[in-house]
Amino acid sequence: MSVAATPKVDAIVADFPILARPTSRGKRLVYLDSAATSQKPRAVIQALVDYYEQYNANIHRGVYEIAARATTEYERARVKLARFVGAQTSEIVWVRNTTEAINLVAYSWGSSNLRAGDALLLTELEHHSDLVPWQLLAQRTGAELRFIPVDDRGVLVLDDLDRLLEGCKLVAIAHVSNTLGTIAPLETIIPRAHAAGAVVLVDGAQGAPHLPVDVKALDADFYTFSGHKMLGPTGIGVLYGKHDLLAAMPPFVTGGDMIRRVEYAHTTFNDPPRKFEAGTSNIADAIAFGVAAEYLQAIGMEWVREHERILTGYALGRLAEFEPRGLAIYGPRDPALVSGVISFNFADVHAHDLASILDTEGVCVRAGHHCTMPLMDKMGWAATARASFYIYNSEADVDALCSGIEKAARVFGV
Amino acid sequence: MSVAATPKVDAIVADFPILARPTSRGKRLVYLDSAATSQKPRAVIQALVDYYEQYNANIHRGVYEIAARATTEYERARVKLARFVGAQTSEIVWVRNTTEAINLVAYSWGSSNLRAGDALLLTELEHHSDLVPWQLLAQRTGAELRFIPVDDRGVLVLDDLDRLLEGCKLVAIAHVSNTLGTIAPLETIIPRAHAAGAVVLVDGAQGAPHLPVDVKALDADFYTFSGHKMLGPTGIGVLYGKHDLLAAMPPFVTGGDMIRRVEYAHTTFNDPPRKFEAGTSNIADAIAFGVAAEYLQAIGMEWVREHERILTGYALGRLAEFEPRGLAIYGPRDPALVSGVISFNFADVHAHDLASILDTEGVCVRAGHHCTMPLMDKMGWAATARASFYIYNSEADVDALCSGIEKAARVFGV
Amino acid sequence: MDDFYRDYILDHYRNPRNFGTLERSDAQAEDLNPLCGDEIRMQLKLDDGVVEDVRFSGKGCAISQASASMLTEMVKGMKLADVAKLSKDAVLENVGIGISPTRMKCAMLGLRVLKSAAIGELAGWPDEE
Amino acid sequence: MDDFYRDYILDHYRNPRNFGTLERSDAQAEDLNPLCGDEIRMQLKLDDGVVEDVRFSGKGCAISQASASMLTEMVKGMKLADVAKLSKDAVLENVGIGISPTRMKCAMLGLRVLKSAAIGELAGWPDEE
Ligand SMILES: Cc1ncc(COP(=O)(O)O)c(C=O)c1O
Ligand SMILES: Cc1ncc(COP(=O)(O)O)c(C=O)c1O
Repeated sequence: MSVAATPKVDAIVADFPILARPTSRGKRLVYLDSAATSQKPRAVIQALVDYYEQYNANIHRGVYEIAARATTEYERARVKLARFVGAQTSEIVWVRNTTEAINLVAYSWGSSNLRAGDALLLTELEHHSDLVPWQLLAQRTGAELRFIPVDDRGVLVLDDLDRLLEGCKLVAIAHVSNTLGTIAPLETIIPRAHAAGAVVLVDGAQGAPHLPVDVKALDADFYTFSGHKMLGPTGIGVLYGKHDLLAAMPPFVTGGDMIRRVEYAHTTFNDPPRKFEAGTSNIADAIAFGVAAEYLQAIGMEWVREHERILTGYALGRLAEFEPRGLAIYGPRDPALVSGVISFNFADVHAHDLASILDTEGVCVRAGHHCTMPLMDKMGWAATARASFYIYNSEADVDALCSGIEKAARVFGV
Repeated sequence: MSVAATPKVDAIVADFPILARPTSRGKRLVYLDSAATSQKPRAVIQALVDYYEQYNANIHRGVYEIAARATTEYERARVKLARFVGAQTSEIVWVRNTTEAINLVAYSWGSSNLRAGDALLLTELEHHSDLVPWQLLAQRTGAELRFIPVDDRGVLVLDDLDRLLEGCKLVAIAHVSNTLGTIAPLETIIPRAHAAGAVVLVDGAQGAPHLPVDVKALDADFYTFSGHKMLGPTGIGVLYGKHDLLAAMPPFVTGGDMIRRVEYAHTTFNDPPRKFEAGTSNIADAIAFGVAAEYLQAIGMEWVREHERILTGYALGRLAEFEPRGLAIYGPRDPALVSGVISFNFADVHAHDLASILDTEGVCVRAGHHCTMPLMDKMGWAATARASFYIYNSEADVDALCSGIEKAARVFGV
Repeated sequence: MDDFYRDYILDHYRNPRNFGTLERSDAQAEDLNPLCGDEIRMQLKLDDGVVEDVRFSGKGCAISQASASMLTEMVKGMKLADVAKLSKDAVLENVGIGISPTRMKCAMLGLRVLKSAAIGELAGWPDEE
Repeated sequence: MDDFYRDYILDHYRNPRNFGTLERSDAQAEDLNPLCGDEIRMQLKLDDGVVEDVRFSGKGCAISQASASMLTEMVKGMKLADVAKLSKDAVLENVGIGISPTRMKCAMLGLRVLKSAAIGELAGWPDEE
């Protein structure tokens, strides 16, 4: 029996209230869009309710009982996230999402470390959130943007890496591509980037939810991820940064709660991570994110990876059955190289139309450019349909996807 | 019968689950710290649960049913907030909190409109969140920071306003002081600032929750506020900006979802408000904030203001009874001039000690500098205790505060 | 939604009418749906304020392409002033039933571009930035 | 928490021991609790590695001021090396029971400043920035 079919998945599914609700057409909800955002287990939702019903209060400065509890739970969540990625607690900065984390580094680290003539190295796979902030930083500073190319399967081509790293101050790279699922060879790239004197930001939006991550073992300088993609609520994410880097960086968003002393003309700032957390934090969602991280750790990230590998393998096999009728699978065909993401197109059925038809069967997939327009242009794809898997998906979900594709074939006469 | 004692308050209290929970010492929770963060009615908490249990999905790009519902509810929340302050929908930008909203304006509007030699005008009352971002902007641009002074009751002194406005490009001013409750005479300041050619940002963190606000009638150029201070969840707030100003401003945080077209070397941005909302939004909290705004509108902001005015008057009277024993009340004594905030100190009992003793009686007040260190320094107060009121407070809560002060008097032998 | 994909829709999708480009046009506009990347360009040839010929080009889903195709058939011979006033409902009547709210932007892309071409021509385009 | 405010605590708060400043000191440090604004400065006079005299100054709540005051009594005559190793528990034993977690920072402010003075002196201060 494959991991994907173990009773564990049934038990997991039972933890997710939304998966028990049929769609308006009475279909089972087959949620294959976790790369966009994941569903939430009951424990995470309950953490929000508990906070608001039992101890909602502003943190850090409160003397009274519920403020003390809120502060404790909020800081405890930071400890949980630190453990989740193998960091020190003071290296975990709460942000809204991956996008804000990357912007924080681009503004704060970027503006104080980058000069005209320096280079920034990205990859051709990057999500807009790991591209646009660097474009603007390059414009502001006069730095040059370079890209590690991808081959036609979306695998990074490292042949020219040393040349690309010359004069490079920062490398920003997705741990996992959200469009193709390809896993970046960080263990190769990071040491070589460091040898060339660059710091490395890993966009872990699709890494932390799906792979075991140890930022110290990776030796990433920055690692960014979003709660909502890993069972947590919307509105909360993490910037991990090495302590010395964070300590040397100027603040980004400023205001209440990140200061040491304020005078009318001058301010001294608190130490990291507080230095980067201005104003009232997203207290409830940080606490609930801590519960999500605990939930994942209880399942085991090794299991998560293995489950997705097996399920992706199964899905690649089932989708291949449609290839004679014009289904095209993008990205590597080897489940060892990809996290649980498959992008594809079916004959002349546009991805949006395919997604609409799948929706009538309760199957949720994403269609479009997946916030990687340049990659789509390069590859010559107008849009793709994307199925992405998580801990609550099973082979039955893949089968539902395939029945949906059959229906599209009927409707479109393919 | 006073407004503060009407059955309406009892009905409101019944909507707030946390207010029905006794403290660990078995005391009734007397929550007098709404200026820090407000409590949340059941409807707001339920909105979060509904989202996560019924239609959690990423927005805007989703084709399937739950994504469509999430998008609709999220954008409907924006409409509710626009109505709440009398703005157009496209003028409502979702942010994390007031602090981020002010930073957005300081970075985006500030960096493209301010030059060395220009002036920025604040007041001596400002919260750190409406001071530190401007200090840093002034440093970056070489602009001069000026302050509208306050008298020893914390009332703004406008005698020199025209001189202060000379060469001034932006005025940033708290609608209501979080430390003293004083309401700024915006109807005087804004037209004169406009006449002098300055744009006006109103820090409405304490305005929107407590006073009827119509941004068009005020003619504010920017108005910023936080959901968590007005019955909404943590992690969501609003920047209101006049459409033409927002349209002319460069983006601040950049990445997915705020773009029109991205190429490897260049990006064109979406229109406001989306231009300013990068990455996955705080979808759940935005929707719940919409519910909070509806809840307040159903009660009526005129009623909220009147309720707080009466309650503040009652509290000022009750606190005055302690004056012979050394209680000092700061800020104006006229409830018409203040929103529901009273700062005070009692004899030689330090504010923190007072707050700790009040906590033993279930009474939650804030103690410290309230993120207004410069004001505290100017006034010569090391710290103050602050009681702040909201819709769920009643005269019984004020009485509990006073019993708590009696207890402090006994403990400290005052 | 599956009701939407009728034969005549698929026919317009696969055999779009008035597809291509005019070498010289009197009014034109293009736009893209930033959410999905669908693009449409509309060109109009006018004769005394009346649409004499029309072409569209672009790429996208069946909904956006078929509605654009059907729209071009509808506006031939129409007064430009009437094109500028075309309503959402007019398009919806044309394409038929069953468009879900998420796909409305797809269905309206052609109309938006066409109206923008017509309104621009009527108003005189402002100087390009 | 109300148990905390015993007579001897209030006595230390209102009549702090070793309060004031030394004109010349061998080691000193100051810090503030950024959450509440409480400030404490500690000065030490040393004789052959032993605390001969100590003064503190600052302002703050009964907890921070009384704990600092009691601490100064405790360290007179102590070896500087032992001051540098003083533990949280030593202070807590000294001030008595009942400090809630929210107020722990207040109770520890004096200790933090004192240890920073001692450690700095033992290590030799790095050049000031
Ligand atoms: C007047 C004022 N401005 C700004 C803020 C900052 O609000 P937030 O912490 O929600 O960003 C506050 C809240 O404490 C406030 O009272
Ligand atoms: C690889 C990658 N990077 C960045 C992001 C942005 O994440 P968020 O929208 O949570 O900021 C995403 C999410 O779509 C992603 O998949």
